[in-house]
Amino acid sequence: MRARVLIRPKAGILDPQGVAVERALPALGFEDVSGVHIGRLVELDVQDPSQLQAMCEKLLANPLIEDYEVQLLDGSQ
Amino acid sequence: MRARVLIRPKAGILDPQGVAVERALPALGFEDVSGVHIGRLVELDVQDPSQLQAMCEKLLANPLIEDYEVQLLDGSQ
Amino acid sequence: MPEDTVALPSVEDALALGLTAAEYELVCEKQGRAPNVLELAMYSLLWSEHCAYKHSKKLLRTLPTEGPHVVMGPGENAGAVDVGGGLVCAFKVESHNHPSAVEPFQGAATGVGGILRDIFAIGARPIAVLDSLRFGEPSTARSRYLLDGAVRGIGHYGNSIGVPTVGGELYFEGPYEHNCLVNAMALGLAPADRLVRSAATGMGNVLVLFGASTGRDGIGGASVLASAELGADEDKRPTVQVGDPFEEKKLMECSLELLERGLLVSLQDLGAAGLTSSACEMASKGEMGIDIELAQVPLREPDMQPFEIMVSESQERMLCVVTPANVGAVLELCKKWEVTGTAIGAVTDTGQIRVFTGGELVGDMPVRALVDECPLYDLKPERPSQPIYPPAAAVLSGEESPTETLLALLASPNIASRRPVFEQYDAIVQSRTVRRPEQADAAVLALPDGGALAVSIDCNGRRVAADPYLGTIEATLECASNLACVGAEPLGTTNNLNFGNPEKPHIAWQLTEAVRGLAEACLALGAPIVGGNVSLYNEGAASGPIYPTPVIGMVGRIPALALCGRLGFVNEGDEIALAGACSSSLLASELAKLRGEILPDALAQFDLQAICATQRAVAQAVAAGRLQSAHDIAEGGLAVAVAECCLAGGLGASVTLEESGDPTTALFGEAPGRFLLSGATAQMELLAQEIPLERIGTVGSERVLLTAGQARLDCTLAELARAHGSLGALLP
Amino acid sequence: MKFGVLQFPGSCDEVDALQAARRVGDAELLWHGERDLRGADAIVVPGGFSYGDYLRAGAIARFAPVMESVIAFANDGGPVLGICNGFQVLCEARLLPGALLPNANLRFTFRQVKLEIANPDCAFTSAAAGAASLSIPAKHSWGRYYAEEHTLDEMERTGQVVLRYLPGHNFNGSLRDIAGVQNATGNVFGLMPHPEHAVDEMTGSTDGLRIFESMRLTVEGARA
Ligand SMILES: Nc1ncnc2c1ncn2[C@@H]1O[C@H](COP(=O)(O)OP(=O)(O)O)[C@@H](O)[C@H]1O
Ligand SMILES: [Mg+2]
Repeated sequence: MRARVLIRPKAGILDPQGVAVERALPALGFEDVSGVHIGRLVELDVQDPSQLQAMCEKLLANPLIEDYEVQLLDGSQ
Repeated sequence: MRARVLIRPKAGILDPQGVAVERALPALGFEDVSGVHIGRLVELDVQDPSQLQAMCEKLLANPLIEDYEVQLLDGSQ
Repeated sequence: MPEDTVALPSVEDALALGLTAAEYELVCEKQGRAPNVLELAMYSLLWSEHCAYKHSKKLLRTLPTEGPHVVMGPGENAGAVDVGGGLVCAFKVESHNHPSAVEPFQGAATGVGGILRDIFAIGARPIAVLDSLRFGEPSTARSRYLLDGAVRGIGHYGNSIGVPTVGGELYFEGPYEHNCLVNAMALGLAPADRLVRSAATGMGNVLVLFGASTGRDGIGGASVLASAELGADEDKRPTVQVGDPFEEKKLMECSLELLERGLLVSLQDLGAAGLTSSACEMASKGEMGIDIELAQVPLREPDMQPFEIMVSESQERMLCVVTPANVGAVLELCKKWEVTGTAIGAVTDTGQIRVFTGGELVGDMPVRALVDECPLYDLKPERPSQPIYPPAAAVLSGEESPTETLLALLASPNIASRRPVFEQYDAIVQSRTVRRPEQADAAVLALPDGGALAVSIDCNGRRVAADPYLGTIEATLECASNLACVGAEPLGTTNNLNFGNPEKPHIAWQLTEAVRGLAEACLALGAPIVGGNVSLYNEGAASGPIYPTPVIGMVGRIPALALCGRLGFVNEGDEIALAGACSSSLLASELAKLRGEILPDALAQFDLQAICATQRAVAQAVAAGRLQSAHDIAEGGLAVAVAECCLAGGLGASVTLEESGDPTTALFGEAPGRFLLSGATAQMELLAQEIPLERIGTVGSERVLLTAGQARLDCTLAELARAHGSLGALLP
Repeated sequence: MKFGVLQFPGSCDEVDALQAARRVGDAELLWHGERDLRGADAIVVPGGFSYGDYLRAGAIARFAPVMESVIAFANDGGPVLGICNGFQVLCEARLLPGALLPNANLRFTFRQVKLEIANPDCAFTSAAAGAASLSIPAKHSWGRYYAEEHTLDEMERTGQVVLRYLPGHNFNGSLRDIAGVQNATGNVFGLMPHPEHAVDEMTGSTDGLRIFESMRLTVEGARA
């Protein structure tokens, strides 16, 4: 089964990449953009989706600095 | 409106991160994981969601080597 | 051959692949029949400018390649010189211009990856990288984007793989706007007896492919990219090659350990034209044939066509020849380094390269035809009657005071401190770096025997554009001057000839003149050419050709590490001297550029032998510890050189030029072979007996004072530093 | 006294660390795939880009077989030094508090930095006692030290903050200018700057040697 993990910087931790993107946008003609945050996207095929949480805790995310969200995608994938 | 952009290495383009993670997983006790791909996640508030595609082309993604997918999230966010 | 069910490609296909109709005819003749798709793809790559040097091979044969220190000359993956203590230094420069113009980060990163593979392919452990970068004026967003991407890419690869980037050069000039230049040089060290060649020998020996799997990276890249002018047409974008420094790190360690254990007959990297070029060149050098079974090649994507597998430019792969008895041990070592290794073929005595898929023969070509029988073309050089390059926009009017002029020069993108760039590179990993950027004119790398290597890379394309012959001599001399400033005399030279379309007579003239100058300078310096690279067709569809840019890399040896030179002033009260005989000129100088002047059609003449003698004397004085500092006088002339020595040493200076001529020329004029030295008076007096040398001032105080005739220049170190720091704004 | 210097695929500064350690004692490389620490009295987890630093710096390396032994060794009180990538590995392995994030300037940066010794009594700085500051090169792209506020307070109170960047030297944006930290029991220490690259005047500075010297004193003191 295809799964997707969204990994985001924890609220309150400086996200300089998000800040840099937010700063760059107006110069490119994109006004009124705010709250930009940049994280990581992991997509994978797993036999046993129940393993996903452990995988995130152990390897894919660092819970001290990151939040994660697991999405199971359409099994047909 | 809150929006999310999923940015992935284009099909056929080498994804060194995905390869490295896929190789590491079995040693951590996660067997049967395949097709691992690692990309970026951008989340932002936009006034005008019609700008998102242009934003991706110009700044958020590198269209030469990355595909992107825009998701509009629940407006209440 | 199997009766092919698919239609054979036509002459139109050959044209689309970059071959001429006559070349296609010749292919048919060599094959004795029309080639199939796979064969045509392989011919088109091996007969491309990039692989066959169709327009440059005859010229390259005129370069001096022999000398007492040369251990390996042109023809192998890298050249090598003897550096004493049983060690040799392998080095080479290579370009990745077109890929970097398309995707600067990956283009530059894979450029570094490629040159490193050339170094370890001959058995040397890479010990340093230098980068040579050229972009359009930084006023355009595109130039800044390319600069930022290329610098990040070089850092990403070099830093991650643990090879220090110890030097380089960076220029901004209009003619590079649509065709940036990204050249990278690498150096490696090897025990003299461990160098390995790439010739495939030994009938029945096994061909092992190891490293990354093969995908559709850069298919058509070598021929299409390297021989078509980049147009505005974005649809022709090839598949970008993505570099993986982690994979290369493992590949490098694995290759070096395979060689150390004596498990390989020969070794070759996969670069442009992938498996095609590597396998055919190995076979050609060994005068053997090779059979390849494509079903054995590990693929990243299923359903790849045979021709795609053969021409793929996937990075981080090596090919080696192994005796059957050693195959097991080789694959075992690959496993240790987590590198995929696979036997994919064998050395034969057929003189043919034969490609199979699952036992079925799908391509069969004579190795000689592919590698050695591509037609070579004569250039039709013609000196242009009109200026080719427009002047840069003027930023100075000529009315400025000397102080204002100095500050403008120091802040100009070609002279400002490169710190924002080199701070993105690890310059010290491997613990050999004795002189980092801005500490000396050349990088200095310690050798185990107490000596050191010095290395520099240089070329002022604008001066070469003004006068390809003298400009190339100047570029070569500048490398040697840089070495002299740390106390080194040159051992050998590498070069990367970056030019426009050689089929145009004026470009052919630039190329011919440049190679003539290079040959002459290398002979005079006793620094033969041990290798290099040629990158032609560097033109923008609208903007015309780049400046002719023969990038020169030079390696020298310093006898005693502890005495290597530095560029910054050291002691208050030391005497400052100007060494070298050439009178400077504003022609084609940085100041002339800032004033928007058109390029002259010749540079001032100079005495090559006298300059070489001055360089030798300076090198020997530095190496004997007789001087406190030495700096070669280049862009911006004497005043800029004084400012740089002050900034590097954190000390002021007061300098008076007695010379009667034009003060602006005395302060800011340029000429080859001049040095700014500091040290004790007695040493200066001694040196003045050997070479032309004028004592012009003293080190000291907080201010920098320069007087030339009526002109007076006066500023603080802080003012100089502010101007010199202007590049930071380009890389926020 | 013998140092064991770990070697991962992608380690870059392991030979530098080995040579630096050899200036004060014996040292040998320990392959990531083996569990045997070969009688080492102290462990160095060196810099580089283990596993390419893909995913997060140090995230994959911390699961290497050799790390199981290092964790046991540390839990037994054995001295462990993590440099740069090694610091990241030790944080990922939870042997040290906190985490390292991408530099605030979003670039790999190589700079000679000046450090203040915030805890001169620690096992890794004792030989530097009296030094006003240390000049050591730093070079990384993931060096922004982060820990939760209450953790930071606690660390400062108990002397776990060992090194700080002096004003103007904190290019990576580390919280409270933290450059190096130790664990609560004081036997595991990690820092972003590279002491192994500051062991010889020829290449710039010898201040880093004091870190290795301190480790030797600690090991020999414990033995005596
Ligand atoms: N400008 C040059 N001067 C001297 N030798 C050159 C030059 N250009 C290429 N060569 C030599 O020609 C050979 C083939 O070069 P190249 O195709 O770039 O090799 P590789 O595929 O290993 O990178 C090399 O030995 C190289 O040193
Ligand atoms: Mg090669």
